[in-house]
Amino acid sequence: MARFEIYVTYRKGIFDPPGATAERALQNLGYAEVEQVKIGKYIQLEVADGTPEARVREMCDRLLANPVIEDYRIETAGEA
Amino acid sequence: MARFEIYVTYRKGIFDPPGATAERALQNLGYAEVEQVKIGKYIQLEVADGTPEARVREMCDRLLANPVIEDYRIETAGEA
Amino acid sequence: MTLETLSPELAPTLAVELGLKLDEYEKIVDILGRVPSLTELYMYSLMWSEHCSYKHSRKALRMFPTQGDHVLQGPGENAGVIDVGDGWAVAFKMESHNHPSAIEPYQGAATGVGGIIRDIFTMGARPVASLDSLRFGTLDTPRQRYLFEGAVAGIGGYGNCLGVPTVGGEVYFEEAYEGNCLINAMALGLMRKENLTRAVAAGPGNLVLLIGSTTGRDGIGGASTLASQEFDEKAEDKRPSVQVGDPFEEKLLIEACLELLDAKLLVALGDLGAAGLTSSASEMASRGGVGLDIDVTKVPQREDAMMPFEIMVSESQERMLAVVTPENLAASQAVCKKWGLLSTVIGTVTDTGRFVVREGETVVADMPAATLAHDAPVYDPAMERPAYLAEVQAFDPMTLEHPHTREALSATLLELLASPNICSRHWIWEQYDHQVMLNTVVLPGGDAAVLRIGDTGRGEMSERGIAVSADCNGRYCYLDPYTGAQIAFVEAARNVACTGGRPAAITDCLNFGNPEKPEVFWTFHQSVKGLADACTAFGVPVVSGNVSFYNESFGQAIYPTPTVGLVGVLDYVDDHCTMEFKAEGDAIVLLGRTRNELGGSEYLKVHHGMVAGRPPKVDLVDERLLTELVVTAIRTGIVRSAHDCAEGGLAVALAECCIAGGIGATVDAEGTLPAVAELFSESQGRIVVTVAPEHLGALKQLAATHGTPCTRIGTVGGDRLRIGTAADVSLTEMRDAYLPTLERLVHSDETLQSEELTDR
Amino acid sequence: MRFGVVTFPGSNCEQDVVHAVNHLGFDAGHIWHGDTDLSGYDAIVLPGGFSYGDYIRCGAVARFSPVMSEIVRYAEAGRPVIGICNGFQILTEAHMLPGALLRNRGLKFICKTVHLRAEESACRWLDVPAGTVLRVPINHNEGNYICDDETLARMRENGQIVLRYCEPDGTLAEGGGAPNGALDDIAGICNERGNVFGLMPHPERATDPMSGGTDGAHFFTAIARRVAEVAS
Ligand SMILES: Nc1ncnc2c1ncn2[C@@H]1O[C@H](COP(=O)(O)OP(=O)(O)O)[C@@H](O)[C@H]1O
Ligand SMILES: [Mg+2]
Repeated sequence: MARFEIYVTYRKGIFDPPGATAERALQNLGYAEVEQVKIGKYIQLEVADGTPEARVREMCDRLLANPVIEDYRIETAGEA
Repeated sequence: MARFEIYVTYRKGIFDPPGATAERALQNLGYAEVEQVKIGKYIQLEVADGTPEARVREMCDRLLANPVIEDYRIETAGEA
Repeated sequence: MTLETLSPELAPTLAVELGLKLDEYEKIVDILGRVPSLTELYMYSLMWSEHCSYKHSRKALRMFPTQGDHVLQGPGENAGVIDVGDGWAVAFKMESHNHPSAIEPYQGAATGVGGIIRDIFTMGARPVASLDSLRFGTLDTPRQRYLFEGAVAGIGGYGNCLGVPTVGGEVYFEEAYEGNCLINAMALGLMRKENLTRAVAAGPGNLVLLIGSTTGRDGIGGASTLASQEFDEKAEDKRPSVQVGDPFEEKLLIEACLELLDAKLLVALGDLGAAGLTSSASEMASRGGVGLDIDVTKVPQREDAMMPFEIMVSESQERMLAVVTPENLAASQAVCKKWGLLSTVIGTVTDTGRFVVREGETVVADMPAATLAHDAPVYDPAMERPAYLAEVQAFDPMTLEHPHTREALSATLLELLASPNICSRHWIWEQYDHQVMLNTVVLPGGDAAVLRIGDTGRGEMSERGIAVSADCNGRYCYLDPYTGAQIAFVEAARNVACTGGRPAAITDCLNFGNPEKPEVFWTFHQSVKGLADACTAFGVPVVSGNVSFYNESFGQAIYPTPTVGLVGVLDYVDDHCTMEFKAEGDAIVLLGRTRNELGGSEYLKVHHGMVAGRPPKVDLVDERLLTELVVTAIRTGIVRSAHDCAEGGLAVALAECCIAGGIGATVDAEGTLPAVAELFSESQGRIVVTVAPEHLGALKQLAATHGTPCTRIGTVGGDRLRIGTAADVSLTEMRDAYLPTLERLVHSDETLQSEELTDR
Repeated sequence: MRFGVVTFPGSNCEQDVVHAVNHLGFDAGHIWHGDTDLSGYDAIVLPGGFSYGDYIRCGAVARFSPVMSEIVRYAEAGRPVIGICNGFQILTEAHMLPGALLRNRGLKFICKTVHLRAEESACRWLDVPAGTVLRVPINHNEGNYICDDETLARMRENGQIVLRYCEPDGTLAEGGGAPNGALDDIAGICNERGNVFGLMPHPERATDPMSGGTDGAHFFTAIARRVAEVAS
């Protein structure tokens, strides 16, 4: 079994409502040091051994991320 | 400015409906090699220089993660 | 192969750890004729917990009237069912999810909705509405705001996804709920009478089919253990038992189960709630007088190495249990597959009357099925009138200094309109889909929600409607549990009557502290008696309900809170009435009489910071006549608006009618009582109605035949509310006080839920 | 005139649309997401709800349903396709309409009746004069419309912006009046050709005076009228 980790973030310029709200909330809670919060998705994918990254990329392009608003990055987390 | 990255995942034993749905959807799309999908949060935090990790941990406990059902891991992403 | 039992030395200790008392353990040994196995002990401990067995409340509940011509199913099934005419029946029930919500408000409230909805479609009814009854501490701490915001988000998050409208509810903020919030969820379902289904297993040789989600360790000993123990700092340790709801799976379950029932493919259907498979299976078996043989290895599991007892008591959500004949298995599984649901045969119905659990070949439990559901001990807890009552009841509000100038009284009125217990709740219901299914005729914000009866999807609409309201003022119950419980009932009845609904039946959710404390049990007993007497006087039966004990934190019980969910019927839904003032020149009439009753009032709390005195008196005969009068007046079309007087008294009721209608009113204060009592007394048995001037005579005549006092007190018009010389406020002032309170309080900081940050 | 209303797993407004359309005197039928036969339908409606629980992203899974490829073909033939709420989200995920719908700015689900202004647009399924104000309920958690500047400019030029959230008198609120934070107060858009129309508000909830008013009727009657025109 192989593992991939996928990080999905909003594209630059796209307003991130949960991130913006969390940012304000933290500041209101007294964390004045907070400058920016962005909230994306952290996807852990377990696939059959030998699955090439290109295949995972395809899953991202088709389903796991929306290219209109999101970027993503794939990392190999090795065999499990 | 310092950057932290936070990975929030469901605690072991907690059911992850979005992950389960993504898993089935990918399999239905023909990705038979998919064995498991888990979907968590990927939080990018920008804070003032010198903010200690303990402080970030506190933010996670209070707001960014829900300790009742979620675990999290913090990584220092260095100065930006 | 013989069953592996526990060691006789160890078993009693484990039993106690699982919450059983030693004599209860002895009783199990008696029933089995031997020491139980681990699995058996777990199963008994959950089924005999307070939550599942009602062992402390069962006797008292016998006081409730449960019969009536229109009752199709009384207490004892997953939900009560009444006949509402033209072949339609309504199933409804209310249930608590207090303890899980205190640990995790979003998921606790969400899974509370999920559970009550399953109770409804189990009966063969399509869920058509839900309501929520909520209690928190005052909103001045982040913790309370977090709980409140989280519970509302969770209720919406679950119900909205299902496409079941949340049409009403209630919420109070009181110090007494600070350490133990209350989340009660009520659901209603609609069906054709002939589709009523019961969870009764039958037919040896038939198959037991588990439908829906996989089984995990989540919620092992969840609801049932949580709800049967006091709630204190140890709560933190119980965290992992919280479950995450999956409303999407539940939506699929609703559709699949209704399709299965419609096609008459099932022998029986039950939901898995507290105590999971154990409870669902043993109740089905004991109702049918049959046995069951279940193999836990067949249960689809989402975690490794689960023990048989874990599988049997897991409270994983969104699962249903069905009994099917072998001939109908394939067709049933095809329906499940169509909806994307797992369905697995996990056992068979037997004629032995025994509940046998195996792990493959190994028998891990073997007991008389009916003993789990029915042989739990029944207690007669000691009772004692609480000492505090004499003191609080002796207080006379008239010994206080009251505002008496027009300025001061007007300011007090605005202060009351802005009180969190009175102000507009739109911040809540705007987070709930309250319109889906297109049957919500009176939206949240009125006295009761009104729904059309019919199946919009199939175009089978009737002319009928139902009205529903959930009510309970815990403060009154604290000051006098007997009277307080009756007020919960009569207020719900008035609310329903104000929309044109004739009270038909109730469900209840009785929230109390530790019943093993004589003072707490006394308040419970008094409340049940009060409620039972009210139901009897109205000829309105109790068809379902729920008891939630151990609502305490640090030894302090909540206010006794017997919430009433009342359903009324409108023969012609077109005739429904709403509360807002409609037209300039209409006569404003007060039905009923104001007395000097400021005990337990919102005025006393808001203005003087006190919860004391005696609650308002209740005259059940007058109340019943009043509701009959209003229903008749609405049906004959002479009444243009109706709104009952509740918290805040006449002045607040009038203000609410003005705000809702966007129009003012000029009213004469009657003048015999002190001004503060005229305005803010919370006397029961009062409804404010408006009529066109030409109908005033007809209304007076009708009132006379009911023996109800009927006084014209003013006229609709203008953009101010003037009440004699006592108060004078503008519409804008009233709106500014009434509308923004909740949002302002919640957003005084960001009380975000981690769930809300999730964009999965 | 026969509307075809698609049911995805998790849809929850399909019955409502059928009921509303019937109430207005038109015929309607249900289309299962696994079906591929659209013959006999004069217009396709993707209804509201939470297809696949709205997990991953709203509409992300539903757009792969077998029925969707047929709907793409149906739309390419210039025939009417309307996405309401979740249906709108599915249409953007399927790239049949530009942009995307994000979480509401306040992170709260919103259910209430709002005012909408009909814009001068290429949309063929709304035949009220531009500037008309309609009262229609909204009911969503992800109605915060977004697209890049270039797309917005192009949509303006092509008349693809159909409905905008407005004040009761039809004016736009200063600094944005969309309850969900939508870009440019956008509540509904269409494709360049004007035959694929997505909107967040629920017109089916406003077709009966007893439950929600009648302003939503325009949407369905306009389609019926245009379809009849084409047929004759
Ligand atoms: N938690 C809630 N959820 C949904 N609706 C609510 C809730 N609380 C109150 N409401 C609605 O607000 C209106 C006023 O509630 P309430 O003040 O309890 O009325 P009343 O005093 O007439 O019982 C009712 O329509 C009620 O259904
Ligand atoms: Mg009322």
